Amino acid sequence: MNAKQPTWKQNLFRHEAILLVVLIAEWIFFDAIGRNFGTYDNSCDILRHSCEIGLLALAMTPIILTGGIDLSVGSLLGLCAILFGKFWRDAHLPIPVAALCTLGVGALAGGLNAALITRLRLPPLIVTLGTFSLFRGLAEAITQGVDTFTNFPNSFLFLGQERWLGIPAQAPIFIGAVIFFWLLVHQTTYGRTFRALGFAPEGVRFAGIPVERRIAMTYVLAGIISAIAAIIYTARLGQAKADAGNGYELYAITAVVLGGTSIFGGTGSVHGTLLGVAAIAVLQSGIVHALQPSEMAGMLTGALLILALTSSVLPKMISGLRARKSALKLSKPIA
Amino acid sequence: MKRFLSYFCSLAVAASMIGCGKNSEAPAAGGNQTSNPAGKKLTVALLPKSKGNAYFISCQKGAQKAAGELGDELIFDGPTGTDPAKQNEIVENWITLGVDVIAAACENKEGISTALRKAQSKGIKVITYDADALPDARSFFVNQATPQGIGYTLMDQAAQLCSSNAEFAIITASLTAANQQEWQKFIEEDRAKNYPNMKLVAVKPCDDLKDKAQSETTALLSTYPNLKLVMAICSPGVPGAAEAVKQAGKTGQVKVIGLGLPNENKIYVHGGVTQAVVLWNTMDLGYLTVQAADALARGTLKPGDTSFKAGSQTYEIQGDNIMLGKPFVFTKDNIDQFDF
Amino acid sequence: MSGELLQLTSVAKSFGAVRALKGVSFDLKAGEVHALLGENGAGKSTLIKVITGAHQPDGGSIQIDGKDVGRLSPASARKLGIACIYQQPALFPDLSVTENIGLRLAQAKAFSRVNWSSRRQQAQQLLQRIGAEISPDAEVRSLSMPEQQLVEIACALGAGARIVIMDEPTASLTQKETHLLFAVVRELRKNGVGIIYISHRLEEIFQLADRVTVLRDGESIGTNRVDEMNEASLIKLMVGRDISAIYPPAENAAGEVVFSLKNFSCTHGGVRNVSLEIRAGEILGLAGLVGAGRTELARTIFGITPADSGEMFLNGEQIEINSPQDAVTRGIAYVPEDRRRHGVILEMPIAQNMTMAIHKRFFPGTWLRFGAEKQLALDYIRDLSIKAYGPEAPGNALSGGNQQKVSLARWLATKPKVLILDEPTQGVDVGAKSEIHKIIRSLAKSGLAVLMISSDLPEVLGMSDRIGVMRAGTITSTLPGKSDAPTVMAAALGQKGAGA
Amino acid sequence: MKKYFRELSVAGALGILLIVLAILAPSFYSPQPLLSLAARASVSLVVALGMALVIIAREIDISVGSMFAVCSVCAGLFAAMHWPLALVIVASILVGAVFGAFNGALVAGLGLPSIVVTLATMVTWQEGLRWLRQGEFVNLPDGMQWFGLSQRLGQWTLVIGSIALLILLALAMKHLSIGRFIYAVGSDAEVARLSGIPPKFTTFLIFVFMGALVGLAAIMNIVQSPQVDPQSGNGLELKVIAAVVVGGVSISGGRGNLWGVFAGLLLLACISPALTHLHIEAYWEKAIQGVIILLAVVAEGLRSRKALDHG
Repeated sequence: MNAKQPTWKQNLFRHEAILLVVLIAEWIFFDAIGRNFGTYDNSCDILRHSCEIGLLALAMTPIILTGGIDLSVGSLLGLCAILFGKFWRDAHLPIPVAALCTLGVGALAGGLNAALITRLRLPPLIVTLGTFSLFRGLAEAITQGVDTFTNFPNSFLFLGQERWLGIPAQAPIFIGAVIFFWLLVHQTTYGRTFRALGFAPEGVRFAGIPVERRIAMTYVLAGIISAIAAIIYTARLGQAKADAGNGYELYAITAVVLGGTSIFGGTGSVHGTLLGVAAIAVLQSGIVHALQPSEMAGMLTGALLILALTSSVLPKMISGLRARKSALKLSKPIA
Repeated sequence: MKRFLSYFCSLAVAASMIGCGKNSEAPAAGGNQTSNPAGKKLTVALLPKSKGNAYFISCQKGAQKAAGELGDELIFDGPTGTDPAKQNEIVENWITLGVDVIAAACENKEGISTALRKAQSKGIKVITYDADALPDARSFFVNQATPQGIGYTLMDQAAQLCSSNAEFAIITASLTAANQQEWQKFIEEDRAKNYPNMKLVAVKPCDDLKDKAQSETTALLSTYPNLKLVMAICSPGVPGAAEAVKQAGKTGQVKVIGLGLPNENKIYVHGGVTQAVVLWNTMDLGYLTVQAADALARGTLKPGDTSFKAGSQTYEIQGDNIMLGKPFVFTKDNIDQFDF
Repeated sequence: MSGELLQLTSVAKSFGAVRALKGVSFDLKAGEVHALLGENGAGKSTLIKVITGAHQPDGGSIQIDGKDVGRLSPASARKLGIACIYQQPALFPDLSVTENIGLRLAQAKAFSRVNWSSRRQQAQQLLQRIGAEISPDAEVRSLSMPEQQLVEIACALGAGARIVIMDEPTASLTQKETHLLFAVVRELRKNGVGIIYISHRLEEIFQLADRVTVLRDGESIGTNRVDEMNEASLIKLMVGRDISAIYPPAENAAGEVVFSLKNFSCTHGGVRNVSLEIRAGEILGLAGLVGAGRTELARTIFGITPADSGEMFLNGEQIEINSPQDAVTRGIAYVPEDRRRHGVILEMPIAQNMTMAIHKRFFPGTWLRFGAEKQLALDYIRDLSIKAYGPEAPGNALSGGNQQKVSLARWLATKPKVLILDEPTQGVDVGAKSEIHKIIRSLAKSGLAVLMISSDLPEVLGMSDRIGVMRAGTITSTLPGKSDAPTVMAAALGQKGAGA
Repeated sequence: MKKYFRELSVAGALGILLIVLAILAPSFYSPQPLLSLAARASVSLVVALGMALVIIAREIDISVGSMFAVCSVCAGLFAAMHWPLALVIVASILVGAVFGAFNGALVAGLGLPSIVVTLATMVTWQEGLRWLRQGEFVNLPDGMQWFGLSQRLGQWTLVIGSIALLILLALAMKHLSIGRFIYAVGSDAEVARLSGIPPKFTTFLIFVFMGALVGLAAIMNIVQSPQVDPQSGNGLELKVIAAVVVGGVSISGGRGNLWGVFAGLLLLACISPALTHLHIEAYWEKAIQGVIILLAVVAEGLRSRKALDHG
């Protein structure tokens, strides 16, 4: 029987393989034409620059796997950043405590999304569109736009700017998150439930799995991760301001979808997302090193996204046709 | 099978991100070149606050001119989005790229400074223009006009144009833009000191969009019927505000002044809607910046110098500020002499 | 009225590995009611979809008025005057009745004007004609299932179709509505319309049809004049053997009561004080028409629509179930009716489907154990003789019967005490069907209490130790397993005294 | 009443806001500024109408902002080349339609998810434009502003024009079968197919139309000033999507009507000037907007949930 290979997995495989090739190709290309691109220093910078968006993309992956979406992560990053600043400067909390409080805020904000989506059964797109404005708005209202938090102690800035054991200091956190999400999505029943939800939410309910709780979990997680990203971001810039993380939600979604996660949910993977993040980050850095205007990066990202999508559709079309033909031939053994 | 694949992918990504590539030569490169004697072709990186902004495009024109004369390579690039972290990323990329000098117009004083300090520690010379960073993050600041100079000039202009107890409003780029906040500070200072009876009734952001500036101004005009003057301190804001005043049929009654480019405002200045546009010669700014950057990298410009000769002109240096000169006021009479 | 209105010759259609139609030939004359008969999964629905252009046949030809029509699209089929009343109403939930009817009747011309008043009148008339009291302005999502059925029928009527296909139109209608419908059908016939009538209710076929074609296993077993047939011979044709033969023998191992309900209700679920008992090793068949509240009862027991009054006992101990989670932990399993939406997650490997309901127990600390999972899957594939190329196979690569077995396996894996089966053999081919029956029986033997809902009367009769008959949300009567079809059907239709 | 609950509640909210303004800030009602406000709002109204159709058909288009900028600049350049006004208008609409068709082809043709497709095109057009134009203003010839009419007349033309479009579309949605197709496709594409409605074609058509409307809106915008700001259109997508959703169009397709969208748009368009008139600091604007969006959907959510519980 030539239906031997399950096609959905086939596509997944194909997609990530393609993306990996693209990534390596990018690397080689920019290394060739770009000045000092392939250096260790630059690699570290790429890693450092992709940490925040990388984190958000990781958190976005389970959400999109369940067929949801979260537009509010960027704004939430901004809100958390300035609240972190407030906790530290105005409430005179020590950095670690301030950080913890910030995580709390992130969790609460994520909880708000989750509650509206699961309790009231509202479409995630709309809910998070609303909180997208709300969180950013609160950030601006609290700081009145002007208030900027800065002069953080060096011990804290280290987290965002220095190297630790030869790698950017924030990298361990990012890598930790990667491992966490990879295990969560690919090695635990939660991840499996997320997929199932993306395919058939009703089916999951009928299997006796607490659907609402699982969905809520993904949004709360996203909230917490946004908070972590906010702290790293603050450390990297050495300042917290209401405009932090503007537009990050779109970068994150782009990375996730580029990574082969279906926007309808179900199929997708964390390593795919990782590849997506890397592909974009490398592109952005590479463009600068190739002395090309950074608009190029945006345009190429868009093009890449469309290509990735089409490449994931065409094989399905083909295999669909093939299945139709084969069905006629091989019906004997079945009946 | 699938799991194996995923391990593989994750590894590959990690590898490619950490970069199994060659060892770093970037800082070395930067270091060597700066110590080189004059005559060597330098790479000057010019960082605007944002891409697609006419103001910086005209700076770039001047910069190009200078780079051409000096035979330097000019890189002009900046953030395309609204993400304030982008400037840092570009600077850090330039560091590894191994440029010789970075000339930055800073969106976020503190934010960018961290990146600029890093550049200096890698032996890259740093100067700032248009908007300064923290003093320890750069050698010189090409000062087209101090925030104080700008603030005071705007306020004085305003005061000249209307009675001593007039109401006026401000249109800013965004609530979060650092330099705008600083200018406002000095505007307020000057007002309090010299024109205590004038009243600032509102500050509205226009997100650097002409259309929004227009609708905000429209609202302001009807809210404050005896508003006498609108002061737009971001370049898209001025024509926006002017258009609103014109449409409200209050041309002349409500004065418009602001910081903007001559070309964008000519019609309104001639139409008598906009009375004065305050700005400096942005081309000269770009020119001087690159000249100074080059000289700094070649060691011909040293801390402590009191003057600096760029092309045919000589500029005064106050402390570590290279002065472009007083802010320039464009009016009906002189605006046509400029094209940028 | 001369010659064939519709002529199908050796039409074939396959879905993936499943061969739904293996070269069926069929013809329909103008002004006749041609009944199409066959067990679930015999290929009736597929045949219809081919005629209406919803499916493209893989082989064979379709002729209308002797002219070959080639590839039919839904649009061209409608132009040719083919109308169909599907089993599940194909309506737009967000739109009003008028609109639904209008959209169905109007030609798909993008920029033509919509005349609402006339559409509304038309809708009104059609609804009156079939005697349905439905407001033309009602939003369809607010209608009950039977009401939606009626709207469908109205559509078909209005289309002025020459070929009307009715796929179990009476399945969810009340008697009154059914009689009205029959009147409509007869009227259509009088006007020279050809009607393809599909029903499981043999009595209807004898009341209505002129000819009957029996499908079995995707093949046409033969076409006969109805007056030459009787129920027994028809059934024989349908199943190919005598009923009694195909069902595993039921030996009543009357254990003690495992599961029982007392005045069990769920008002907005449509279940009214149901009381029942199931003993260990017993299969309680649940008969009744679609919409009688059997599935609703099952869902209420399983906690999807929690009960609002009444008591539930498991092994004598009173229990309360507010969510499927509760049910699972209590050891109540529910193999749902809608296999494709609720039973199996089609895109996921069958192994993952089988462990879906035992995550807590099977994966301690939520860590997936792929090896163990694969083993479990292989065991069930062997035990239930599931035809699939391996635990990796996604659900949609399996035939209906095997999907059903996977769904069954998921719930057997939970080691339940009570097993609720909702239409366990709907859309399952005959082979797999009897296998499933054997499995169910052996499960009962092993001491499970089984509650089996089925619209397939022979199945209920053949499998059950006792038969509960539901009507209007409650169990109206409980009959012994050996009852005969008319008795049960009479009870289901609420005809007092009939048969019994 | 029950059927139009959502539309009415939005209209009610708008009414309340207007009354509050009438009491606390009557200056809001001075005719000229109000007309200008209306003229500006009419631009986003045109886009919002298109977006409403897209969302009713269960799709979404977040590339409108970028398309808007591209159309504005193109139109500006054409005008600067002294093309006759009519031609400029047609050209701009065509440009929009072409970009729309590109989205449509990818969504309907290849069956790609519209949100991702338009996300990609949004980024691409935006960056492309900035790259080519470097954010330079385009100066328009004199004949261009207000279509060469007087300002007052011009503004009325815009307002009346957009309202006329609203009425026309509303009628078309009700009385043209294509309008019903859109609802049908959004309600259930498969059933639509079965009843002989071409879902792909309909979807494609909608995206093209969306683009065309964006082109029209771009014209309506640039005639309001003598220069074209290539940044104009930034954030337009979120603005109109918000308006459409607040206006009661269901994001899952099939439900909602254009009058609700009209109310929703007016509501959101009034917030910022209202804040000015009520002397509320500008930095509250975003937060208030967010709250309004959430309130709108929560109201809907609670209602549908009640309906759901009643079986």
